[in-house]
Amino acid sequence: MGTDFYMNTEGRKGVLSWILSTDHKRIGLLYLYAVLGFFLIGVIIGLLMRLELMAPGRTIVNARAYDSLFTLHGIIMIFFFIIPGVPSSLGNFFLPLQIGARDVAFPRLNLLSWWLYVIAGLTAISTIFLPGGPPDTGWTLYPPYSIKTPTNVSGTALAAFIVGFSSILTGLNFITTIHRLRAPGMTWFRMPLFTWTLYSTAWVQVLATPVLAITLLLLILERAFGTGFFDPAKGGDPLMFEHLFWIYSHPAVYVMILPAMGIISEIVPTFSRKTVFGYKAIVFSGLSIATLGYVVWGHHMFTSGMSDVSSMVFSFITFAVAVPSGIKVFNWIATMYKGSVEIKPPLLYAFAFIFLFSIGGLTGLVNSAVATNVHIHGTFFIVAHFHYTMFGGAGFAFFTGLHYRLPKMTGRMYNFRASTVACIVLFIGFNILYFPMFLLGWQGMPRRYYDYPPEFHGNNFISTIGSWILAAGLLIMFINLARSLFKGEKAGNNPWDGTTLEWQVSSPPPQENFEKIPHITRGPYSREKNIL
Amino acid sequence: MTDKVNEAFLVIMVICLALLGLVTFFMIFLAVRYRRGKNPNPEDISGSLPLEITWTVVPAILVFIMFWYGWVNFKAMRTVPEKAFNVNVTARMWSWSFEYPDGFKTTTLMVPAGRPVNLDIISEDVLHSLFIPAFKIKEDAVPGMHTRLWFTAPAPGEYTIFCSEYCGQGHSSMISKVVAMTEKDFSTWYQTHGDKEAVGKAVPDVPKLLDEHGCLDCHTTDGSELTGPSFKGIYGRKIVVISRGKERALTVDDAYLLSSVLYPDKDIVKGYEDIMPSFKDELSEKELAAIINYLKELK
Amino acid sequence: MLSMKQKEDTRSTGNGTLIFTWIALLLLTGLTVWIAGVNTDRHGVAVNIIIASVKAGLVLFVFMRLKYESLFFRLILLLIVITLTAIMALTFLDVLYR
Amino acid sequence: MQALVKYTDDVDAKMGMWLFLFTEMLFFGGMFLLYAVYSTKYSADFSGSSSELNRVIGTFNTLILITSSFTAALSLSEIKKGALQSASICLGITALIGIVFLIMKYIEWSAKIGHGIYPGSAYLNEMAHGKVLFYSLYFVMTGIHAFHVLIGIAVFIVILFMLRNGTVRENNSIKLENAALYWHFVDIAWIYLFPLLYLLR
Repeated sequence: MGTDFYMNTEGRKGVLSWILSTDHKRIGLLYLYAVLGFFLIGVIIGLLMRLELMAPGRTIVNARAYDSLFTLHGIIMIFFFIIPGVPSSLGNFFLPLQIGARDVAFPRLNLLSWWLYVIAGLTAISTIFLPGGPPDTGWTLYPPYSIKTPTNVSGTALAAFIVGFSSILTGLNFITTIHRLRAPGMTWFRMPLFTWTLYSTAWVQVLATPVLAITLLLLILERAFGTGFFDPAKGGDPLMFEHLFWIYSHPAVYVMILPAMGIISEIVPTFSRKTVFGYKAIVFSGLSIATLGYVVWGHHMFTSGMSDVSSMVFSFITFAVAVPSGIKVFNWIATMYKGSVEIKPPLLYAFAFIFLFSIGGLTGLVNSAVATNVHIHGTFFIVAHFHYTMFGGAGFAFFTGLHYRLPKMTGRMYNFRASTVACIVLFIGFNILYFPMFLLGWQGMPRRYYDYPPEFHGNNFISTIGSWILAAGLLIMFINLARSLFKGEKAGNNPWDGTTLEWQVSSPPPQENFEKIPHITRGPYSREKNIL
Repeated sequence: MTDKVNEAFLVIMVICLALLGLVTFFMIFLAVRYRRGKNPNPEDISGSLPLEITWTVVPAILVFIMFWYGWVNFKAMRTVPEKAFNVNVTARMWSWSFEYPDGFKTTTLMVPAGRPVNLDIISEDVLHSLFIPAFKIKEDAVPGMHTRLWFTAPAPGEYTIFCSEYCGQGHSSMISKVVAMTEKDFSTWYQTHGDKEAVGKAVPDVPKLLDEHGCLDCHTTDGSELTGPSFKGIYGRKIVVISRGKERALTVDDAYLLSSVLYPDKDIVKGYEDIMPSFKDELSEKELAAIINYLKELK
Repeated sequence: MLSMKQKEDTRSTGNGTLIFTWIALLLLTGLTVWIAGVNTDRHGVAVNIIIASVKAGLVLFVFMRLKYESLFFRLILLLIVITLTAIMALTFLDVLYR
Repeated sequence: MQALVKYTDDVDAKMGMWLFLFTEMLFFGGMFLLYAVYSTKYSADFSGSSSELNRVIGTFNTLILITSSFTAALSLSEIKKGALQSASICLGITALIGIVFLIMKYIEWSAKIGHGIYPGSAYLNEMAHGKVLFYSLYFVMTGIHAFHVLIGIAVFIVILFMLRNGTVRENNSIKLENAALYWHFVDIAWIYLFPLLYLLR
């Protein structure tokens, strides 16, 4: 195995030394492998969907199967890839290292949350094989359709419920860790920005996920007993489900994007060899995104029949969230000013992130304006927009983080040329895949369409070609990273000349992280003499 | 409608493209200008308050402008002009039904061009959304709740209607159209359709009935498969059904056909799903008899 | 932070305070039932919600020892209350004006 | 490995517990939101149905649950003084009251179900929409609350064993303290459920 690099076995052997380990580094790696596994499944489903949409009419599957494909793609990518992606894998591994702690506050809870995640994932996958078949509701599970359909909606809701539990446990673990286990001298404003974003993210996880839990539970009860909460035939209001669902699911978007922003906030200063521009501005913008992000959910409902007053208020707050997001982008770019910029793979991926995320964010403004939303809501414009933010944003940031931190996690370095090629192929494929969707949406092609009129053929065809290029890029990138586990050169303790604590220990980090708990005397990106 | 959406879109797009250009330009420019080869010794700059304030306040003003355009134009789109022509819309899996003030129903939306049309929308089963891309408007059809939407067709012609809220297997085929006619053509149509309806009542036109009630969205008449079994050769077909969880075999006869239209959840043909709505209150006895006769003949 | 770590929280609430709180809670429950019996309109419900909040406050601060905890816990409690209020208010913005 | 576990202290554990309780508050908050919306929409039906509930049992359950909260707090106060015996007794009483609470709940539910009133029943579905929703909310909210009570009782029984074998003692009472915190939260949830469900008229 290419995973022997990490020594702490706690007296167990083989697989058990992993799946029963309470060490945050092992759990972080476990999460990493599991998350990548689900990502792979999601990508394959996505490719199948694109293949189906390559031409009008039936291409490879029937309508029923296609409906399940996009549902599973959404459920897996959102609940099992992006939401746990950065915080649970990279976050688990690096949070204690960055604040100078030996582990998270509740190591056993940490292991439990990984187990819950795996159980939830298996539950979600099992719906495919159980009688009733995979769900066909879309990941939003809107009633009354989700009440009426005979497919395994309850199983899917249960899976999301369990993974929500896992998310809550991770969140409260991180909050407690950051509050209680910082090394002496590690004041709040000496905390690395990645840790800061994990902190904001953890709060969103703790505050929003319970609402999803109760919503899904009520949906399951609705299907099992006919409680009628969301069934108009019994007086229930389907719009209440939409409210409850988005009260969680919009903040969830920030669970995905905030840690991504944290990764970028560390990489730009490291590769510019200077401190970050506007540290406090970045910190407070992250906190205000987390706060405001909690009260904008209604922008998913502008055409749902919600009151016009709500539309106005939600539209306004949504526009307000754009400001702190902009602040972050401006600060990253300003960080390079008078720096000494060296474009190594992590920075290249970060540049791709900034460009793609800017497109995603800016087209978000088109969605937030009520008048334009009325046209593009529920069309491929939305599909393009959230793939630019979720995949071009959170996904690319995850790749960025992997390229930045994998040498620390494994002690081995990947091939630079291959990762540069992968980045360029990914970037090109991504834009060919998703940009035509903006055009399709503006032309009026609704999303979740199995079949479409001929006028949409051209752009759909181009988009499918793009999906293959993107897949090729992913293949090059992952082969290169996997190869480094076995054949990579020794990376050294600080290959990027990083300044935060994790770069001061060996690669891979020792069992107890720090022989002696460090005493912090400087800011996270200060280039003064190191502490250890 | 289109101009309202376009106006807001234009304002937002110009601002967005300017910002994207700015960000991309500076990203590339700074990375090249301060590359390590050229600038080996970085200067440690940790921030600038005036800059932070600038790029907080300026975007804040910009987003407020964008919000304002979005909201004002939306408001205009929500204010129905007086003397609008009212049509009641009913959505169901997976067809649209349009009811005019005199009670007449069609499956395509007939409107006079140039006159505002106000739609009162409701759904019978699950969420749908009435979307007319040409006019850049949409509104969900919600069961148990009336929603509204209005538009003015600019010129005579046909405009597609999509369903843009996912509603099951027939979602992408839930397509209809707006047929806009000149005032004169429209009033001729509107005055004469009543007679046709009277004629239709005497001898039900079954293909039209099947189309209007959405039967053909799931059942074909040519033997090909959709969501439900095909009508072709259905009479006398030997089938296996699931009734209250138990399988049983039967031959399709008059009684079975009648029962599956009125109580579709009683016997589900094996391999199909229990999703057909009941048509108990929708079809008259005469119409039912005509439909069953029609199916008998459909070999 | 590590330097502030403490092993055990030894501050103990006196049994007298606990008994007093308990009796207060019982009396408030009686009051709630009485109000519901006398006052049958919506105001009665509103008053009862307020009384319930007083009871919840007693449980939080005395039984759950929030009065001994650091400011942080109280701030989070406030945060939760604000969050719930915001959710309710924004949802009612739709429900009431639909 | 033991070294790493000991790395954290009681204050950490308590903070984790409080954070968990805050998520519980939001979990119940979702149901209260539904309650608020539907009781506004169908206020007449809600107060009508509320008067059909057994107010005597409701009041009795409220009083004993408050009492159990008191004995839980007393148990913690006793253990901090080192009075392990009386702490155990108080804890036992708390768990017992929890069981009585559940028995009363069972009686109450059976009566309703005996009358054909439960979510999805044909009899209930014939009634006005507001009544259907009220009873659904009643069963779901009290059901989820009762589930929490059940968990609390189980936790207390485990703690009682820990008191026996000395795992929980005067200078290591955090497990008892966290269990008591959880129980108090369950009590608070009921304090709100009681007037909302039983006392609308």
